[in-house]
Amino acid sequence: MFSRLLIANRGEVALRIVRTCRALGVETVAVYSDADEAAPHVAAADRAERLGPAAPAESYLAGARIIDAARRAGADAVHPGYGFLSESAAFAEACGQAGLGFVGPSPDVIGAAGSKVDARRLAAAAGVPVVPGSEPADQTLEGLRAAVAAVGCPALLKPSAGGGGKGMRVIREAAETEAAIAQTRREAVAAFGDGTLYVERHLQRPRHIEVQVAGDRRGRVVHLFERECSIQRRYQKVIEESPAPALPAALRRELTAAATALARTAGYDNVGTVEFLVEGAGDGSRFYFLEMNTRLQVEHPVTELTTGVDLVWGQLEIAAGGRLPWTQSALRQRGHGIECRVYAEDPAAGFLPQAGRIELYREPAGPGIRIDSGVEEGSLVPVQYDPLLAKVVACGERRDWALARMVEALRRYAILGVETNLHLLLQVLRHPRFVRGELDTGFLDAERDALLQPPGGSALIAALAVAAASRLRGDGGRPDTAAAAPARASDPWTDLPGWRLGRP
Amino acid sequence: MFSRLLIANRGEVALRIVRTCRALGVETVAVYSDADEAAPHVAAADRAERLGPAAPAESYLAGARIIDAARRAGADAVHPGYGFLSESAAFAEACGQAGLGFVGPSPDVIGAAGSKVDARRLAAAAGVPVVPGSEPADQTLEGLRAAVAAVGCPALLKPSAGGGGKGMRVIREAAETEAAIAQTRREAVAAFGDGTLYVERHLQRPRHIEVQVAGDRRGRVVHLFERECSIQRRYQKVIEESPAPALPAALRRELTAAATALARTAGYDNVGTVEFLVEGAGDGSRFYFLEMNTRLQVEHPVTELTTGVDLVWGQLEIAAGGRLPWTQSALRQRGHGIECRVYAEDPAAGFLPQAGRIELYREPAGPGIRIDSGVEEGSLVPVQYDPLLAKVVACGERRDWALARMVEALRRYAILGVETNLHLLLQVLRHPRFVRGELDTGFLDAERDALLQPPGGSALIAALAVAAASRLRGDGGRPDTAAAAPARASDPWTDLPGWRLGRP
Amino acid sequence: MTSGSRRLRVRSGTVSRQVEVAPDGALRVEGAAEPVDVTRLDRNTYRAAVDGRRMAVWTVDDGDRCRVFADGCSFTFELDLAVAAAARSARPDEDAALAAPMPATVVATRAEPGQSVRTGDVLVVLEAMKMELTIRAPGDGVVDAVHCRQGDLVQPGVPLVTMRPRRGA
Amino acid sequence: MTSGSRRLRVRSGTVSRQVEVAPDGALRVEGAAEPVDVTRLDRNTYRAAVDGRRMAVWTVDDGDRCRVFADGCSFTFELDLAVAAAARSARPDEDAALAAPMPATVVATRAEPGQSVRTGDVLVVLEAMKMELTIRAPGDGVVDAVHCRQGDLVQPGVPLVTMRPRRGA
Repeated sequence: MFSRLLIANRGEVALRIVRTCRALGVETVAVYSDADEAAPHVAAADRAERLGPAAPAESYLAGARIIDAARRAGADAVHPGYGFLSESAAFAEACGQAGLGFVGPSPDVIGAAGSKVDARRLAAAAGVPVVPGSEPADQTLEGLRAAVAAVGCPALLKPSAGGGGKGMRVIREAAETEAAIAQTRREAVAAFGDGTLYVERHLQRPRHIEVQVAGDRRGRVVHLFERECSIQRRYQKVIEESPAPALPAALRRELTAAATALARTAGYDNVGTVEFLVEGAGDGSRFYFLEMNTRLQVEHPVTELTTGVDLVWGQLEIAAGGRLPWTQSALRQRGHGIECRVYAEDPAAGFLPQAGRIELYREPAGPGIRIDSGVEEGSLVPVQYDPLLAKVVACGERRDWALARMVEALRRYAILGVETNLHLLLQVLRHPRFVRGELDTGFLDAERDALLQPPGGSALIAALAVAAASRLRGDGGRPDTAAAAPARASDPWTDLPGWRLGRP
Repeated sequence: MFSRLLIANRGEVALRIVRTCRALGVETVAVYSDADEAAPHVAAADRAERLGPAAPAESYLAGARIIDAARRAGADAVHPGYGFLSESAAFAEACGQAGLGFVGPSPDVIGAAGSKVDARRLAAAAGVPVVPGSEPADQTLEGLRAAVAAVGCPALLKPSAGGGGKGMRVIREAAETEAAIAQTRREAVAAFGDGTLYVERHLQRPRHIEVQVAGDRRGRVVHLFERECSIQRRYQKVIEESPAPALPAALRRELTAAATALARTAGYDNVGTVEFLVEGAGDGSRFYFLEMNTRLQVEHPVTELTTGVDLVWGQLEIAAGGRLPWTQSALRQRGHGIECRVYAEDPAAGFLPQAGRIELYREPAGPGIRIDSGVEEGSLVPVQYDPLLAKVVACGERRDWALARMVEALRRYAILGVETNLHLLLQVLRHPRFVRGELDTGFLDAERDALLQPPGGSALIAALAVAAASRLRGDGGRPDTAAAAPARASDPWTDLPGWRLGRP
Repeated sequence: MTSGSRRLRVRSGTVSRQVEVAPDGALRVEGAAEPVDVTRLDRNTYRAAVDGRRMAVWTVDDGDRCRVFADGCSFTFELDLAVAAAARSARPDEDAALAAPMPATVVATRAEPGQSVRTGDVLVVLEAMKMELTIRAPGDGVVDAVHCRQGDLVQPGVPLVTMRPRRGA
Repeated sequence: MTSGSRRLRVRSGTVSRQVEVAPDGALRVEGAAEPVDVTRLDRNTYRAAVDGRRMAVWTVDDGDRCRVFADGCSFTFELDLAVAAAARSARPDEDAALAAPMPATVVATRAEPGQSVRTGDVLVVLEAMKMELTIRAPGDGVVDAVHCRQGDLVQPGVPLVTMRPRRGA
């Protein structure tokens, strides 16, 4: 096992990794940008090294600085977390050249999975179906028209160099093709400097189901079952669960077999995820390989709660050259796990990320509730990074039971100071379609109006009453720091009409 | 299901029950004594009713007051928790007569399990071995001598009317019999007003292993595997785990079969525990029925984490007339669970209970950690009740992994204001015998000196440095309430020699 | 309204409700059937019972606003003792005179005689004790007169704006 | 010791260690090989690095005592600036004069001339600002003279007790 691990990340995932390291007796080194000097992940680690200014390019994306920090701190390995450099083959390579263990698969596996073309080739080699589509060698209007005709309409046109849904455009009818190509190419050139386009079949409100896999350097591969991640906004997951609701047993077997075959073909040698899109329902379902993520997934706790494993421990064991700590026959799904991502964002304003200071922060707790958070009371949520504040994970014997525990936890997850998506999450959890497990990736868009209803009822009544009580009693101060702040004298306006303190 | 449940208890167990009720949508009614008006369990419930003064006899043991409170609050059922009235057949009966559901087995089952003689009779009828012993009809010196000879030395002499280890005495050789009888009888008369003595075989450093069972009113019975509870002080459990370490599979089968047989024979109709003493190791092990607890056990979370069930949900389902929600074939132990009871007590002073105000309180969190607590920062720990502050429960894929998580959680469980047993717990968890799983009920006494070593090393160095830093910077105030307290002016002594503020 | 009661107008986005606090502490929220029972548990935590069912509510002041979290929902409220002027009088449709609560400098006037205004509209902006203060319309109505100009130093109690409620509003 | 450093004696039960705080904030704990690096994270939370390894440490004042939690262990410390008197002088064996820090009333004297005392022994008990204050021996030594009696009102800076260190102690 490693003796001192540098965690090249921030926020909840850095803290998550620290926790496993503590239990393993592995020392941890945090890194931080100037925006994160006082962040919880820095306080939690055994050592900490500054990287640079807040901008990701100068801190968490600055591979050379991270490797320097590892050298300074005497670390013998680097865990990239997710996002940032976690899927950079070049960074994994650089770690190896610097004599540092890299907690992830080998650079060539990362490289292959990261390339759309190579990944599709791997899938095909493993006999895993891919969404019909191609990057036509002939990128003229004619060539692209032929490609659209080959997959049929609706078709999806996307920049080959892109990712994360950026610049994608749906062609509903053949007649739209020409205009769509022109527009998509313009955007592709603007965004990625490369106008090459990719054409694929556009699936109708598919489900996003992914399979957790793990392999070691001895060629052993297991899967740790599936996760349903169909509740998405702007191609980003919001709620994930395992097992996937109403997934036919035969389809689960096919999905997990496909994922293991792909991992085996790729020589996959750490923990990773194979993502699929599933179209149709019941026996008529078909699935297609979407992509392979060569890192710890944000939603990994859902798998940890239902299978009972510690995936970060597995990552470290394998990266340190150890054996895959799990055998397929001993792995079982038990109960139901669900994760809600709590973002600092304003759902009503198109999920606009929010930054600011968390003035009040109270985490709920209870049987079956796990919270992986990266903030605390007083934390500043910086504008530079992903606005994920925390993940609430609930498990229970049955799905309805896990949902009930989740609802109760979110109802008591008091966060004030920045807008969050807590109310939206609760609206989804209580939506009849969601409760019935009728999920697809279009859910959030389709139900948008119902989900964005402003809160009312007894919550509003209680909040109004407490606001009035607190103001009249003049005691609703800021927590903790209140002692340091000069106390406001008696509020002169409370006995006078027409008055409000503050900016107009 | 019930619609409004009164929880006739306090502290962590009351909060534990509230949490399941919230997820089930069952309204909760807290009860409280004057010592608990501001206690967390009162704040957490949907409604709250005062019982009376702090003394248990006037509050949590005052059955009639509790039933009155249930009537006032419109509750339709009562959950007794553990301790207090949880094993009072009379209270269960009174609830029934008041038209209230009682969350526990029927009064006759409670009555039978609560009587030593009836319980042994039940065990015998179920074919479960009991510790050889008897209450001789002939209570003269001759009669008792014969009883001692029948079980052999060492024998245990105990007041028939007693409980909890009070007045028990070991007879190591036959020659000690006469003196022991005289002394034990004197104490029995003094303590219980009844000099009747009971003689049984004295087991040599046995293990305490218990089996969780559950039955419904339709006669179905399952077990939920065992818990090892051998780490005890003054006959009270301190650390419990599941599975029991190094328990031969055959013995586990025998224990669980015995427990289910006993539950079936007793017509057991809720969640309960059958306790055994296990003597010897490996294939030479023998087990004896100890007692049957007709309530939720303090250590129930260990079973919840390893089997994935919610035992309080099961209790409510069954008490409301529903079916036992588990089938034996679907129940499986997975991973390892361990619980540490955090007490307000001074282990070095014979585990003397501590009372006072919790000045600072920070709960650790992380994957595989569950904390069931009954206090918060600012809580007063009253002298009138059990000094259990919280239970830390850790689970992991393997025992060593669960232990490591537990150690890391306890190291960061900051409680200041009252003495706790946290350091003792850590010493046990790190003790080589404990780590190897070599447990018996004499462990804590036998290893006392090693376990009570005062803390030193880097913890002491860090604490000394922080004490000095905090004092010199003059900023180590009380949390939260600091704003309300008058700020102390600049400390005059910090610049002067030979000075200390305070009482000599 | 009960004699001796205080009224607050609590606003958030499109929501604007009146909360009346009786001298005995009972809180009546406009639109709620029963008074709300509020107990303070610690600095920032309250317990509110709505129709007999209790819930934990957290709140924190954020400058002139009040942030509240209840039952999974967070709210940012602005509070005015807006309707108290009317309330003080037995005739709720009487003209309202709006005055400064302490010596202050007029930063800007935002109303003109005859102008129709809605509840919460800013009429005058003042500065005092390094804080910016706003005088807002206590209800829908029409401005009668503005008695101050930018730069004036105004004394407490002296009307700065008078307005009358909109008839039949 | 470094010039300008401050020293504290920190005691808990049988433990008594000296902590020296250099002007640059470096903390040297008696018995520790390296200085301890202490950073304050919030009101009650510190981070201490001992031999390069960091840990969270929590502390809270409890009257005259200081409670500290570190690494699963809780401590209750009493702190004295005991050895500072000797430290101020370039001659550490010079006689020490012990004075009140503010106007105070003598509640009791606990020392007599010629008496041998040990570090931390109470010499005089005072009361000021409704607090009880104690003057303790800054080191092992012999009491030279006691300059006050019970009931005296004493002024700051005026020696109450003079004592000399034990030779060769």
